[in-house]
Amino acid sequence: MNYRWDWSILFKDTYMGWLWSGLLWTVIISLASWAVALTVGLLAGTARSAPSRSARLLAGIYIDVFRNVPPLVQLFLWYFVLPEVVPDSFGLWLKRDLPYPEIVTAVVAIGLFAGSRVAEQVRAGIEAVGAPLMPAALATGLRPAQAFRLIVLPLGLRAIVGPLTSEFLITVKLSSLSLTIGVLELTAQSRHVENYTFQGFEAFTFATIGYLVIGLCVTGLMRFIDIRIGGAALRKTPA
Amino acid sequence: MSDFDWGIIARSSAFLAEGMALSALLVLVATVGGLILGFGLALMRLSSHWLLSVPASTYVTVMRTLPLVLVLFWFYFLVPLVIGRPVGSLASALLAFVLFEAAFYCEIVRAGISNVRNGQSDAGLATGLRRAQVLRLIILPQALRAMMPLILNQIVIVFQDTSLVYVVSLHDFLTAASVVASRDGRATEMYALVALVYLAICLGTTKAAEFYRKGLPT
Amino acid sequence: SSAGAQEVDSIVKKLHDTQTITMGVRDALFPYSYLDDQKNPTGYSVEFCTRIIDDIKSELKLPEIKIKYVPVTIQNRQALVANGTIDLECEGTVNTFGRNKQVDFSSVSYVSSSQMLVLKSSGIKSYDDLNGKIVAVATGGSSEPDLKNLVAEKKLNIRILNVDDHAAGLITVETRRADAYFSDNGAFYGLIRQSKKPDALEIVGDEYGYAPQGFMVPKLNPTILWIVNHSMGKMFKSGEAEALFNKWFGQFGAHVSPKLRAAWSTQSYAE
Amino acid sequence: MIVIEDVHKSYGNQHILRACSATVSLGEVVVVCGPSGSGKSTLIKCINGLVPFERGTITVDGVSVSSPKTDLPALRSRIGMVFQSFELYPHMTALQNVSLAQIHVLKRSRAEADARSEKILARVGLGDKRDSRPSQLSGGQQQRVSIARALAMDPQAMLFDEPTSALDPEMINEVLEVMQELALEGMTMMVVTHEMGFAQRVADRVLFMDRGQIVEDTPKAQFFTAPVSERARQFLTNVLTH
Amino acid sequence: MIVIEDVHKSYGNQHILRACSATVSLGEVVVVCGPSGSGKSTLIKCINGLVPFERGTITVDGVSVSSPKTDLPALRSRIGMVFQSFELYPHMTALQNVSLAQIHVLKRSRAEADARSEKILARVGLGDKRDSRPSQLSGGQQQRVSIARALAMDPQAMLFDEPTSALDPEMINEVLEVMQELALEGMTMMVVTHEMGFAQRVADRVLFMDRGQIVEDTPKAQFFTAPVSERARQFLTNVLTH
Ligand SMILES: Nc1ncnc2c1ncn2[C@@H]1O[C@H](COP(=O)(O)OP(=O)(O)OP(=O)(O)O)[C@@H](O)[C@H]1O
Ligand SMILES: Nc1ncnc2c1ncn2[C@@H]1O[C@H](COP(=O)(O)OP(=O)(O)OP(=O)(O)O)[C@@H](O)[C@H]1O
Ligand SMILES: [Mg+2]
Ligand SMILES: [Mg+2]
Repeated sequence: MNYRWDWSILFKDTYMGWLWSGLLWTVIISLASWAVALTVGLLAGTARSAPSRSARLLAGIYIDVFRNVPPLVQLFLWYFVLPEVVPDSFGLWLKRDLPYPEIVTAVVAIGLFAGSRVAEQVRAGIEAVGAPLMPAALATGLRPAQAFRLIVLPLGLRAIVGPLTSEFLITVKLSSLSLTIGVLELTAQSRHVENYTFQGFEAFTFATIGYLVIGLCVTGLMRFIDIRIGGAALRKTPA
Repeated sequence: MSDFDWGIIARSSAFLAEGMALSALLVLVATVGGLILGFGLALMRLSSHWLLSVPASTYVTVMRTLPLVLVLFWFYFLVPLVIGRPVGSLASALLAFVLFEAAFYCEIVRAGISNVRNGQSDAGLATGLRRAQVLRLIILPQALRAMMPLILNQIVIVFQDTSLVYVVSLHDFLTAASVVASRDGRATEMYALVALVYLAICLGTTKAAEFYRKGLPT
Repeated sequence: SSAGAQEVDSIVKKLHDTQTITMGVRDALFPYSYLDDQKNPTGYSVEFCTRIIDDIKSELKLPEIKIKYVPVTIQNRQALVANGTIDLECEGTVNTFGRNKQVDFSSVSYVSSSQMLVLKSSGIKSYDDLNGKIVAVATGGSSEPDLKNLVAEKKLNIRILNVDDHAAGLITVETRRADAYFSDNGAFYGLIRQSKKPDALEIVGDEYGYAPQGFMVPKLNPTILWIVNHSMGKMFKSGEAEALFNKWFGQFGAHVSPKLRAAWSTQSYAE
Repeated sequence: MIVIEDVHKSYGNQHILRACSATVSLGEVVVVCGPSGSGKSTLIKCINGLVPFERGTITVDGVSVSSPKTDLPALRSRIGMVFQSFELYPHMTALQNVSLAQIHVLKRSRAEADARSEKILARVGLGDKRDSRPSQLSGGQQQRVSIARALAMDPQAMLFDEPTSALDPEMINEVLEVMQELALEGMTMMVVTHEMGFAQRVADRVLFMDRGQIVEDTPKAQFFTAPVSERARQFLTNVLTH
Repeated sequence: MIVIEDVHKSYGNQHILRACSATVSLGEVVVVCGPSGSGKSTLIKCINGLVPFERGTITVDGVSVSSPKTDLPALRSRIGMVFQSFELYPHMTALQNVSLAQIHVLKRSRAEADARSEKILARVGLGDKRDSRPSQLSGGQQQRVSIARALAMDPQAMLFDEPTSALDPEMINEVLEVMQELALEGMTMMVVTHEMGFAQRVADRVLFMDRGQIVEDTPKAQFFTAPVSERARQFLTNVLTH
């Protein structure tokens, strides 16, 4: 292998600046998409077990559609197609006047995709762990809405902190898709540096470590939450 | 937006079909290769010897934390350097897919195997079967059934992931459509088509997985 | 392979052994290096290199050299040159300090400068018209630092939109997501040809920046590098280079720019 | 107190309950037994409306369970129910389990509810476990918390669905003792169980179910000495001999 | 036949078995009982090496279980084992369940194995169920298939780990009857169970375990009338009274 190592490029102001700003954008996009995903996923997942037929149907359609179209295609739809099919003035607003149009588009697209997956987890948690206690809760005289709010939902959510960790990690990884619409996040910046310096090893190593550290932080944070609310115990001992 | 021109789909269908063929090839190779490698990794992870289990679990953790796009870049850049030959984007993408998906299939196989009750292996051993026999005759057939829906779901994810080979200039289905979209300025029609095709295939597979899961004895 | 790449003049040795040279080409970098309708590599850089290879043949006194074309992309081109897979990479890669650490560059084949691609209807004629506008620029290209310098120099107030490649740059301008695509002008010719409404587009602004391009050769091949530069020098002097230029860029009304002419003059030989 | 009249229930085209009729009067203890799958759980869940049924009526204290005008939650709060697998809320302490419905259904203040819960936990012998989670309790203890949860609502009747069959043999007694005390204090009870010892000690009447029908509704003494149906006789032999 | 001497076993720093010693002679039926978690299952699994132990020795027919030179699979094939939760292979029919180890361990031909399996299935009263899957069988039937699976290997001894405690009360008898027959035919048996009726009928001796120790190893008659330890007395009261 004929390759000249030069780790110093990672410490040159320009390239270091690029890589760190990429890391920062990755974190920002990940957190923002995760916030969207959690909100939407919680609503849709809950709606899946709602008494209203139309709410269940609507949530079901959302989950089926958003889970089954590749996130990259969704990103393209939001970015390239949406502005062209809405009225011209609104399309131009989307393309030009929306603050940070690429970032917002990426957050919406990734958030809604991840949200559909979170919704599935929420539904599964409610069905597997929360719902079996419904009869017991009803039998004490709680109204269905109360039983859901006080028992079924809290239990269902506690049980899925573990699976949600995976979804959080997936969301972080999805943030790299935004490079295809020109967001200079971590992967894009590492490629950027490679392009300028031909020092691909060093640049990709930086990105790899960046993702690993983010991943470890996410896993650690979620595990901390899981322990605090006793989620693991819920999954092991059948309630 | 100008008027829709759905004829564009018919005119570019041969080109799109080539893209779909590449996507299918990627899915096939990634799934078969990923399953084989993943199976080995899973056995390593389940081993009680740390020399086997620690490397396997490290590998899985790293692969699961990295975005596929980055892994694709890594291999695209690394493979020619290491083997000193141009391998083309396809070979490096195939390699990246197999190695990447192996981490996920490893977790599926592991879940499938640990899902089989401990008592089953006790029961097999107690009748005098050897460990390998227990694995082959009792654990695996049951694990495979439990794994089927998970494997189907993973195939959906792999299929969705194939759209990423765009970044190493391979023409998968989505990229083929992108090319037509920008060549003829027909982004709306092409991306709508792509979304529908993916939706139909993935939703069909997802529903099949759900159906299969419901039919499983618990 | 790996070990072979470490020795000096490995390409010469290989040429003597196999009479084959590998040329790195691009599939769609019109008009530098692309595949024609019959899928044969052609273009300004490819023809340039073909003549260089003729000179290699006579310098090394080989009866014949077969050319093996290897398609490369932006991402793998340097790895393939660095590890010796490709002996001569023929498209026009901008020669930078950093890149010189990994590979060697030939004399200047082309000097690109940055300009703007805009819709005629936008009314943009010069950089001063850019204030308050959105300007697209390709990530990783040589225009990106140019744009930063330009903004600092002219104290422009613009929003920069990063795009992944030239095609995306064209789309952003056509869909009015950006008002101008700031890029190396060599790429504009291909883009305009590709556009559905070429008449609506226009190249404006003064040529900005200096991005000398050359052909890449693996390190530790002084003999080949010397022959390549020698051959190019002869072509610069004889006018052959200019004829090639006119053949490929003349159709767009382009002429050898003063910067390119200066580079060529410096790198050619006296009688 | 509880009047069941001609109740029919199907799942799909499977007829699970057929023409079931029975009454439980105030202060009576009725034991329900029968082979697995005969519909015992289904019947008992019909009584507080957890399982809707197609035909017939069930009234509790004169209030019809199936009438759309009935306030089901209110009715349920007056009937305690204990399940085979305890069904405690695993994310709450024993005390919180017992207090929850008092606070949200009876609108007691937290302090009031907790005071009452402590009293009832002490009564079932778990005064020292108020802050334990269900996962830290043995099966017998969990089931006693679950009885306390029902009792805390001051129910007028209690339904039990195989309260001891998920328990280790040694723990069965501690639960049966609590139930026996309740019975002796005059609580109206309907108990699905295979503990024939318990039935012999405290039941007033025994209902025997087979394939969705109540085939036997006899006073205790007669059930154990001279059951009417062949199926009940066979069942008794099987359950009593081992 | 089975000699257990000073066996110790820990999981982590939890001492699960402490200094356990006992023998089961040829043709003897030994019942093991004791509170939940006292180590009964662990002890019985040590005997055929399913659970490795740290100290002490266990020999079966003179062969040490823990010696690294022992061919464990061969030894296990000579000891039948029946589990609380049946552990039938759900992807095979009853016949295939019974034939599998005969084919792969005893190297019988499929035809030979199947013939033998049919005979044994008939013997446990399931001649007509050879092609049923476990999921199509009741609990009692599944447990009888599982006994047949062990018997098909012509074992010299049989180990049972609570074979009836996962069964509906009505089905307990059909399993106990099969076991009783085995005992009467002179099979060497070690049975963990809480079915004291069964113990009274067929046991020669009773082992009582508490917190990892064998606190009582007495002939049946004495165990039921005058157990040595206080804990065993309390256990008996609890298990026998309800
Ligand atoms: N939700 C349901 N959907 C379909 N069938 C059901 C449902 N619940 C119960 N059944 C069926 O109804 C029948 C009676 O069930 P039930 O639980 O009332 O019996 P049981 O007498 O309580 O039996 P066990 O002693 O096993 O608890 C069974 O055949 C069961 O399979
Ligand atoms: N694999 C294991 N890892 C850690 N601890 C274990 C394991 N298996 C059993 N134990 C512990 O060993 C102790 C004895 O378990 P064992 O199953 O032998 O008891 P038992 O007498 O059979 O109880 P039961 O009547 O509930 O079946 C228990 O405290 C149990 O928690
Ligand atoms: Mg029941
Ligand atoms: Mg046990």
